[in-house]
Amino acid sequence: MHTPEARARRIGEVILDVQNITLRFGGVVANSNVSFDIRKGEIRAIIGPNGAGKSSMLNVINGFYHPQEGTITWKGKARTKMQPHEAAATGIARTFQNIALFRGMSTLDNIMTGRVTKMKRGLLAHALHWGPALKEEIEHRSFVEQVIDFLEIQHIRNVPVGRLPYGLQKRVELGRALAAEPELLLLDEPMAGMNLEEKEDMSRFILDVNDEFGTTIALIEHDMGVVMDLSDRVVVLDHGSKIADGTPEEVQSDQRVIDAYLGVAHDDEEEA
Amino acid sequence: MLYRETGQFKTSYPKDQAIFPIAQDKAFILLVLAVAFLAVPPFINDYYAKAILIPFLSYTMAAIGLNILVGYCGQISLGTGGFMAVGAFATYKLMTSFPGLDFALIVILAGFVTAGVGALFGLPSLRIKGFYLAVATLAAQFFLVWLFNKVGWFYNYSPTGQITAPPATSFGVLVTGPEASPAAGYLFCLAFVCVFALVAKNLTRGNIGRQWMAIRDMDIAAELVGVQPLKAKLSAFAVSSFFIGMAGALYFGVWLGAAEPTEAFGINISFLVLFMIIIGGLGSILGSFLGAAFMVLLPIVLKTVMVDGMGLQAVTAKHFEILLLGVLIIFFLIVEPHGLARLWSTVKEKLRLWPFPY
Amino acid sequence: MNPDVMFFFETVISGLMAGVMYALVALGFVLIFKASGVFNFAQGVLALFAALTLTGVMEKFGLPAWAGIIVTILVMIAVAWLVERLVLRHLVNQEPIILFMATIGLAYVIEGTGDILWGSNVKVLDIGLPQGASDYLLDSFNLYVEKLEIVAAVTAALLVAVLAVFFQKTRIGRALRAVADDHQAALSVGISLRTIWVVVWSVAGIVALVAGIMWGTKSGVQFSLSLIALKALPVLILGGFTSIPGAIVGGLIIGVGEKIAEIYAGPIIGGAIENWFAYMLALAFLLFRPQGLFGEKIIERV
Amino acid sequence: YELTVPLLTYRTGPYAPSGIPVANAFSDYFTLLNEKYGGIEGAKINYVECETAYNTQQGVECYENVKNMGESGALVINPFSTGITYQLIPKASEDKIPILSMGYGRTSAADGSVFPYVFNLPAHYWSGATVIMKYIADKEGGQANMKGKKVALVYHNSAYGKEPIRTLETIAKDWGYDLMLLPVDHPGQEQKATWLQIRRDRPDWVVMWGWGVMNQVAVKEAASIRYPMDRFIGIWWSGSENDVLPAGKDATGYQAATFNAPGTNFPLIQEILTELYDKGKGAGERDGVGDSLYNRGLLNAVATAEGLRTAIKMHGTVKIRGEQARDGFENLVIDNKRWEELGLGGGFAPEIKIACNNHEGSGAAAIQQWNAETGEWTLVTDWIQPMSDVIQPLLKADAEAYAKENNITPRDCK
Amino acid sequence: MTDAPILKINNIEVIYNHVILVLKGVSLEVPKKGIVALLGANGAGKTTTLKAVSNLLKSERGEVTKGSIEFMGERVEDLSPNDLVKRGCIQVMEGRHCFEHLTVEENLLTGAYTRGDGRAAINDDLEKVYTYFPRLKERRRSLAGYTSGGEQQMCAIGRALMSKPSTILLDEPSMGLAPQLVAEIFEIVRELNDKEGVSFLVAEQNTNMALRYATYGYILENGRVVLDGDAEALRNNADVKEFYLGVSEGKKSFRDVKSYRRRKRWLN
Ligand SMILES: Nc1ncnc2c1ncn2[C@@H]1O[C@H](COP(=O)(O)OP(=O)(O)OP(=O)(O)O)[C@@H](O)[C@H]1O
Ligand SMILES: Nc1ncnc2c1ncn2[C@@H]1O[C@H](COP(=O)(O)OP(=O)(O)OP(=O)(O)O)[C@@H](O)[C@H]1O
Ligand SMILES: [Mg+2]
Ligand SMILES: [Mg+2]
Repeated sequence: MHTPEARARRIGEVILDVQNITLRFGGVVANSNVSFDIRKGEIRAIIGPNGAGKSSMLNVINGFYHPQEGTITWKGKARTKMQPHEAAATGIARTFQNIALFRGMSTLDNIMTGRVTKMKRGLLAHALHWGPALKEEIEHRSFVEQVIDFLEIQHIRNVPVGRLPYGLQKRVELGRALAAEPELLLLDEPMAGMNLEEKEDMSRFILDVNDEFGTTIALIEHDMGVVMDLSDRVVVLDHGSKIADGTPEEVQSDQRVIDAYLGVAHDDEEEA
Repeated sequence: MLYRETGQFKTSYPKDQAIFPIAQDKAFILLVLAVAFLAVPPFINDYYAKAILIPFLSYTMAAIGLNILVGYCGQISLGTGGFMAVGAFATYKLMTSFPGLDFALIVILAGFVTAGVGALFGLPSLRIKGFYLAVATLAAQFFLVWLFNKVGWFYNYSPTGQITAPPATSFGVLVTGPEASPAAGYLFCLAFVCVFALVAKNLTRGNIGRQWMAIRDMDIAAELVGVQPLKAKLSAFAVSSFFIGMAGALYFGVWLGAAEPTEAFGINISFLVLFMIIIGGLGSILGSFLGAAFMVLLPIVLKTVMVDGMGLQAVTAKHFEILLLGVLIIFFLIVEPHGLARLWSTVKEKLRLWPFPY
Repeated sequence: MNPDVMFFFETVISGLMAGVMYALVALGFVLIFKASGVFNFAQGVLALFAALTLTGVMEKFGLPAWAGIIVTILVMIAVAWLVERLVLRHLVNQEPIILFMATIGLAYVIEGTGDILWGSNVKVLDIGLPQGASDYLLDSFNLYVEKLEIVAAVTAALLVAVLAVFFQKTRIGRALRAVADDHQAALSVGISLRTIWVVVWSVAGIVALVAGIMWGTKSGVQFSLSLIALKALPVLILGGFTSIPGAIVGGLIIGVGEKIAEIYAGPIIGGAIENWFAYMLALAFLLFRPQGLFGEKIIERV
Repeated sequence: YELTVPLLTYRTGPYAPSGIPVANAFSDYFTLLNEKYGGIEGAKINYVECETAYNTQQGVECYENVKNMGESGALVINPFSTGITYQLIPKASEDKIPILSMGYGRTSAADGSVFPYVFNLPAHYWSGATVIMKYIADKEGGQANMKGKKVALVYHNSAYGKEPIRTLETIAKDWGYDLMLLPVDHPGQEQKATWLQIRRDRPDWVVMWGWGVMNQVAVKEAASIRYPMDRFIGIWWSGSENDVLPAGKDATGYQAATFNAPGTNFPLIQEILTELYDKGKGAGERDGVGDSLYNRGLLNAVATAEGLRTAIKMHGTVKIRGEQARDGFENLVIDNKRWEELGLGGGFAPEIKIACNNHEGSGAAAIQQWNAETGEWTLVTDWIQPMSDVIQPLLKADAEAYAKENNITPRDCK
Repeated sequence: MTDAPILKINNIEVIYNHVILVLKGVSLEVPKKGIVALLGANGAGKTTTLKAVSNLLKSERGEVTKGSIEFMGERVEDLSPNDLVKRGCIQVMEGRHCFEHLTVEENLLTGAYTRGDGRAAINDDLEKVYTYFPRLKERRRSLAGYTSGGEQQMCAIGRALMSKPSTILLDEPSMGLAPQLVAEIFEIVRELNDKEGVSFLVAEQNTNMALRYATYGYILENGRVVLDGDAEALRNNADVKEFYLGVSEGKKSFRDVKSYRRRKRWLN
């Protein structure tokens, strides 16, 4: 089922189109005139050296940063300056580079929060916690339980996430994003701080999400092995501007990319 | 071995989401309630009612309210005194304008009035955070007190601005005014606190509660996940003020019976209630109870021990009381920064593992 | 000169002066916050305690002012040491609100101790600071300015200068700010929280003494002295929790603002609006700059 | 059988400086009665202090705590705080315990028909206000000259501070002076704005209803703006040594109303000095004795004792409870002869005569003036009678309003 | 192991909040001038172990309840963290703890807080760090709070180097760094180790790298050392190959990962 053809068939039209984005912070240029698109159902990797502007790009996409120039077309509509929670409501979910979980809450509650855009009941209904409110709560709870099973984190369901080790926190964060049933899932270094085994698991989760729910995924990752294997297309940033864009193979062999980014590290993968 | 959830399997989500998933807890709470409602009233006298129980209950109500705001939504507020004043004066106006009106209803109405005011003063929280917000809420505190002290309409133009709670009944029983029996006042407050503690519990464990906590733990992430800060924060302010308003109503109507804004609703009340929730446990309804009990009982206990027990002079005792109060606050913070409630659950953890150390 | 203009002028001046007096108290808060991220509510009581101790030792042992001040400074350092030893040390890396709470507890302890040691009746504090209106200005310009407040202004200026230097990019100054940012990381690079805290609290104690002397001379030494903290808070948020100059500027703005409000708006909407007006004013500023005028940026990143 | 007499003190907190001397006087007088005179009519006095720190909530706790103390239970409550008094009025009336709020508390409580259990002898705030105005008019050479004059009221922005406003306004109407209201918020360390306004508008007289640190600051500020001290008059709670000492010599000339003479040259006070302080049994420091607040406390203690004595005489037994004590106070009479016997002759306080419809019993007050050189207060007038014609209607109105709000049917005092 | 170890952890047990038992008797040694790798899955207890050494546990309400920790032959459980730094043992904390409101450069300078040797020496090292991480030099003036994840990571590491330590506890140094930087980091480790004889205890997920540069390795599984040995030995251990290096049956694609759980041999 992972055969390129099969995937090619599944990958649809452009769902997100980013044109000439320039983002400045005072003197610092985080992104300069970056353009690329993301197709429905594909796994799109964004790579680049540290400080290249990858996370900033994600922040632009989900409305946390507002670029000085450039346009974003999301699901065919040119998007005006919008608040993050609005972006979330239109089906964009993400995980963060520096884990941004709600440390005081249990795993379950964290993931339940992911469904906030889907829950409608008002104050009074909740005050009684009975009838419609309870019903709603239960529906969403059962969906969340599926996510929990899927990510195999049942055992920490009720543990406050603050106490979890780094890797598990990452997983919970993914769960929170999945709970929102997003159309576009932004992952900022989901595998950082994981050992091989866990990276394999994580890869599996990402692929399954992509296959089973057809979720489009934008992935930032520094582990070339992962990027090369998972992604359909890769865009490479350096010092804020795009230096390459294409299939993993193309990018991998691009000299500028090798100089700017892969450097020595790439050989490891070879010899490993 | 007594305290174990083993063997208590949850067969459905509703069951798992019950307030007290563990049977022993449920039993324990039911016992407490039974005692509070049935065993206490016959023995209650003016002193217990007016000096311990009713203060405890009305402060608990306020503490729950503040806990929703500070403990669950992470917005520190020092305006509690002012909001209680709103509740109290709303009560007074309602009582005097519509005699006959059932006091229970009045309390709830007062709550709603305060909720409105609270939401209004909550607006800055959208921009201002942390201690900046905390200090800013003092604006509400001082302004409200000034207002009630200044505008005659609020105190029916009595020459001094003092307000006195006229006798009022609830379900035919006299609950305010000097003739009200201590038991009546006590039961009235108790009923209110229990019912609304439950409401608070429901709110905090549902969708809205999660939004609040998300804002508290990391507001940016919360917004990126889809929480609307405006809705979440203002609702927190409104709900919290609703509780605090009702607390003000009980505080003025049932407990003090008369009040002067500058005296009874000063900033020291704001701090007192804040202590309660911090000592009791931020983000814990149980904590609100424990904290209130702690802060109400401690001074009395200290006083009784020192004055009656050790025969100290009233004044020396007072000095030491202040000192010891501070010492104990610090002590408890050091032992368990997350408050008595957490202490309690740690003890339960240990019980669960008992007889093994870990 | 037109009397109205003259009077307005006078209002502004006395506003400025009052502001300086507030700033003296606010400085203490800023110091501790800037250097350890603790919102030290005990600052007001600390000022009271310092003033009490000063009067106390001067009465009891008949010390001259300068000697009394030195003794008091030593006492304040001792207090700082105790605070670190008994409180802060055990609360490393806790949320700010917990530390805030602890300082309130501390306020009780210090108040209680002060009462027990020195009793709670009014004490006149006179270390020879000039008092009353400056006759010169009053006679020659018909301008009313308190001598004491002129002294206060000068002292404040000196204090700020000294502290600013102290906090400049010196090794210790940087360490202080680091601690305020992240206790644990500070520990991990080998900054000794204990020394830092003792230092900072001592300095804050000395600042408190200055404030205590000024206010004590102005209105006698008694419990109410500790309540001036409430006057300092709006100054604090307006200037920014972390900025020493901010305390001064904030003080001046608040002082002038509340005086003008009280004198020109007060009579219309009914007096005694100073208190809440100060807070409203600060609030208004915050709506535009949530970190106060000079406060450190509130970093929002994901 | 012991007579339990509680006192709600505030020896701590922001107002402690005023609370301490009063409390000392109480305990001194009762110690003296017990040790030298075997108590009142042979019954020893069980004097109980309960610390409120001037705080309402604690006041309630104290009240509930003391009200059933000892065999007799509390015979009379001295709340010593306007706020707490308001608190206790309904409750105490219900528990049938008389409240003695001397020169503070709820003014309209003077109407015994609505407030049978509350006594505010010998003078309440409204009397105080009228007395001060009469004195001012007198200085101006008759109230005719008051027309167009400007009087400023600097008041503690609280129930207590607001008490005189209505009275002063009413008098202003028919005398034609204009009244300038200057509230000062608790605690009142910063009064620049207030005094700048006074400096600008130069009122002919400044009347002060101050409390605690506010008094001292006000006097100082007045001195600094060179406001003539002899045109600055405070109510009796703004007239203690504490209030003027910090201002040093500039305070000379400041005046305050009072219903008790200051100083120690009264037999009773001498007795206290010799019997207690010489024997080291005094409650406070020796030089505190004779201060104006000490003497007020003393007057309060004496009145308390006399009330109980009357009650005991009336009912022919020492085994009285609050209810009987109340009768005692309602029929309390202390004429000059009795003052003599009590060792307080020579104008220590005005004559007092309580009646069912008049729980104030006198209303007269004198003006005292401060002299910084000698460090003493001296009475500069004798007892000035209040303007009942002004007060009575206001008083009735307020009392009736209260009765109506709390559906009380006034008893008729024939 | 040539001479006496510089760091010796002896069978320690760590408990958080009085109830959560995390380390169940961990023992390990870091020889002088040694580079020791500490491997293990998430939650195995690597960070906890390091914090136990650097005494940062207390500030997380964790405590060492059993066993002993010796640094240069001296018991250090009761020292304060800064005493340890003074003695030359510094930790780079997991998850980039930079001082947000300080500029990158100020961050680096705080690292030199405990140093007595004058400005000149410090500035030299500053330059050295900048040569290691040119990116930091570019961003030296901006607040650390506003720098990218990787930049913060560099900042944290650089900060530790500034204290001229004799022993460095590295917690996941490679996290969030671009490939060539990961290599760079380990090159630095090796260089410091050779040139200045600095010893390292490295908790690392990138087993590949870690074992390539380390002399000795420990593998931690939920609170216990389950396997240890020379880097060589470990690299050739079948399990390590399979679970940590992923080279058992040649390089396989992440796409082809099987979904069923495999059991580790040392667990039975
Ligand atoms: N809010 C901000 N203010 C100022 N500068 C910023 C801000 N956000 C990002 N930057 C700067 O923009 C540049 C890009 O940052 P970004 O986080 O996108 O890098 P990145 O590609 O994610 O790097 P890494 O792989 O290390 O995460 C960095 O140099 C960073 O310092
Ligand atoms: N502050 C804490 N309170 C309670 N438990 C904690 C705390 N910190 C860590 N733990 C628990 O200790 C265990 C070990 O955590 P630790 O961070 O040491 O693992 P790790 O090996 O560093 O994992 P990772 O590789 O993800 O960093 C985890 O199960 C975690 O749940
Ligand atoms: Mg990034
Ligand atoms: Mg770790």
